[in-house]
Amino acid sequence: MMDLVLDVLSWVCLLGGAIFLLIGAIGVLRFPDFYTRLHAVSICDTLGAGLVLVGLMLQGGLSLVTVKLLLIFYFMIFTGPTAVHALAEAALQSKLKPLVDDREP
Amino acid sequence: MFTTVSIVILIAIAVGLVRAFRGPTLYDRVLAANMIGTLTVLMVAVLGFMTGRPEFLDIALVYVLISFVSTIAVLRVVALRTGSTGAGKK
Amino acid sequence: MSELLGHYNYWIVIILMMTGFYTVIARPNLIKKIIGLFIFQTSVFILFISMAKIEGGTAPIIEEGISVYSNPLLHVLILTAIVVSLATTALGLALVIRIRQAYGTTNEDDIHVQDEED
Amino acid sequence: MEHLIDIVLLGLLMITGFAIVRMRSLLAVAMLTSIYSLLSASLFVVLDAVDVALTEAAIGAGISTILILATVALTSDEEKAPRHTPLLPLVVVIATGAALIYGTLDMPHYGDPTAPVHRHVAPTYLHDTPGEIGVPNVVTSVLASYRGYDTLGEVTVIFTAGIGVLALLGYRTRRRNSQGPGNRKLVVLRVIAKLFFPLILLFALYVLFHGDYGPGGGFQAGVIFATGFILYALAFGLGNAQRIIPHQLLRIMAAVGVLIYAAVGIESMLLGGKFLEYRVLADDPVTGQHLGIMLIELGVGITVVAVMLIIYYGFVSRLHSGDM
Repeated sequence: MMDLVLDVLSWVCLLGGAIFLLIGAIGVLRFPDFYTRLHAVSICDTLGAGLVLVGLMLQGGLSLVTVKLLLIFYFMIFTGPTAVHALAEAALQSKLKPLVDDREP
Repeated sequence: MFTTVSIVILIAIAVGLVRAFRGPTLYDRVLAANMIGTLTVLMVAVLGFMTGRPEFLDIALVYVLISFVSTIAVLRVVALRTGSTGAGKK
Repeated sequence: MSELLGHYNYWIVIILMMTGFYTVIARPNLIKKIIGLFIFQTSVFILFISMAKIEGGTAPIIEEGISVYSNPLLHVLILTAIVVSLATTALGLALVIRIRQAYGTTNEDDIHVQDEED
Repeated sequence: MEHLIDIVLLGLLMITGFAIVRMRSLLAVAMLTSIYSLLSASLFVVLDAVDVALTEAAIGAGISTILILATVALTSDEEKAPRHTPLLPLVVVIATGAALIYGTLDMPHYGDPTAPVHRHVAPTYLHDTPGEIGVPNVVTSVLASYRGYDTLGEVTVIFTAGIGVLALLGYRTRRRNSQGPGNRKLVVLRVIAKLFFPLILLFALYVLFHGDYGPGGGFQAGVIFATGFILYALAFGLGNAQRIIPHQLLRIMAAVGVLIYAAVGIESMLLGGKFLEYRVLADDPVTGQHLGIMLIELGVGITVVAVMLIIYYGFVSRLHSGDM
């Protein structure tokens, strides 16, 4: 019974992660300018990746595999935002202008 | 189920590649490379489970670190260039 | 169909190899040439690793209950080749930097022109 | 399913290769090269070559990209169009490619277990490793023990490359870190770098000493260790990184690594074995093998760290501001 619950939970997490990865990918393709695309990538980096990793952890059970997955998770939640932040900073620094909607409301 | 996830990851990698080809700025390409790095990590992790030998997650760990460090390095080098010549906008 | 699938890896490897080769011989920019060399090297790695794969096999780390492993010898050869490829790439790039210092350009055509003027 | 992933990844690699050739901006090409490396590294995982994947990711996607970028930053970004129409090269390339493809038709199919390459020494290695060497990772046992001579040669090649880069680029020590105006922008990066720097070094040691049991070994560990220092240099400036691990020390380390390797070989000769025959190193042959592999992996690791950092310092110390 417990196994079944864990399995179902892990499938839900994996599927959710996959959906968020897909949403992020579509955003990267479709958004109009660099700064908006950053948002899309952030979804992949944090929510998508996080959910997939949690799903895998539930599959792994209590073992070294889960510890390594936790470590990957830990690295990812720090590196993803830092990299995106550095990117935005560098782009601003190089005077890349954000796309602004200047139509009258 | 792992199959579904890995297909989704492959699609996302392909989309990231499209972004890397189209640009238009260098930062878009760096962004795409960073995203592909993340996706590769997930791909390796899922593949480990798919082939039934998930203990090779060390590779995924290395990928996380390397893709982070190389993104930062790219940005620092580009910042140095823009500081000196004003190039690198396109 | 099985012919196609059986040789697909090798064909892609050859296309990649030729892409790298073309970059090396046709592009005048020295950095681009080194990147072409890098593509060429990677295609050779993929060729070897494709040959090492055995259908239904797994990574050559011995474990109870697994009997088919992929070929470890080719993995060893490529592992060291990758490190050596970095060594050659680094040396090549260092040479490019020095050539740029001496000639003020990384374009092969311009370098030839300067050499002829001397 | 693995076939499908293999096919898709190879297709993506091919497209990336074409894009690299076509693109004119060299910075963009450098980014694509990094993506190309990552893709080929994941392909290696699909093809069961976990050790190779680890190495390719650390070297191809990490250090190679940084070196190419640094070179582009030191030279020029735009590539000029070739002066001649590339007709002759195109003909040569197509002819060579056609000949090679004709050659593949005689090759055994992908994944064929009866291919000649699997019939020679590889089965012996797989069969004998548990009894003779006692380490589960056959790649490590072949690399360090059965083919130890080769690896000694490779380490020497790395060492030579380090000397070559040193001779070509020299080095410039930075006594003081420039506290330029841009430094306040690095706060986030510095916090993260402080957090990660020890973890990366620890992980490199894990990869080094766990190489007998899982993917890993001296080459990979060396590169990861160097990556840790590169992160530190990126966040705190090259000057500060050189205070931790100065250039003189690196040059000594590069030589010491090779010497450790060769010394293990000579030690085993003195103990009555052949060159690099580890089983004489301890009373029990298997323990001796373990000890020998451990020592030479350590030597490889030390040389690789030193040479990677020599190369990195050599390239980056030429960039003007010296902030990284």
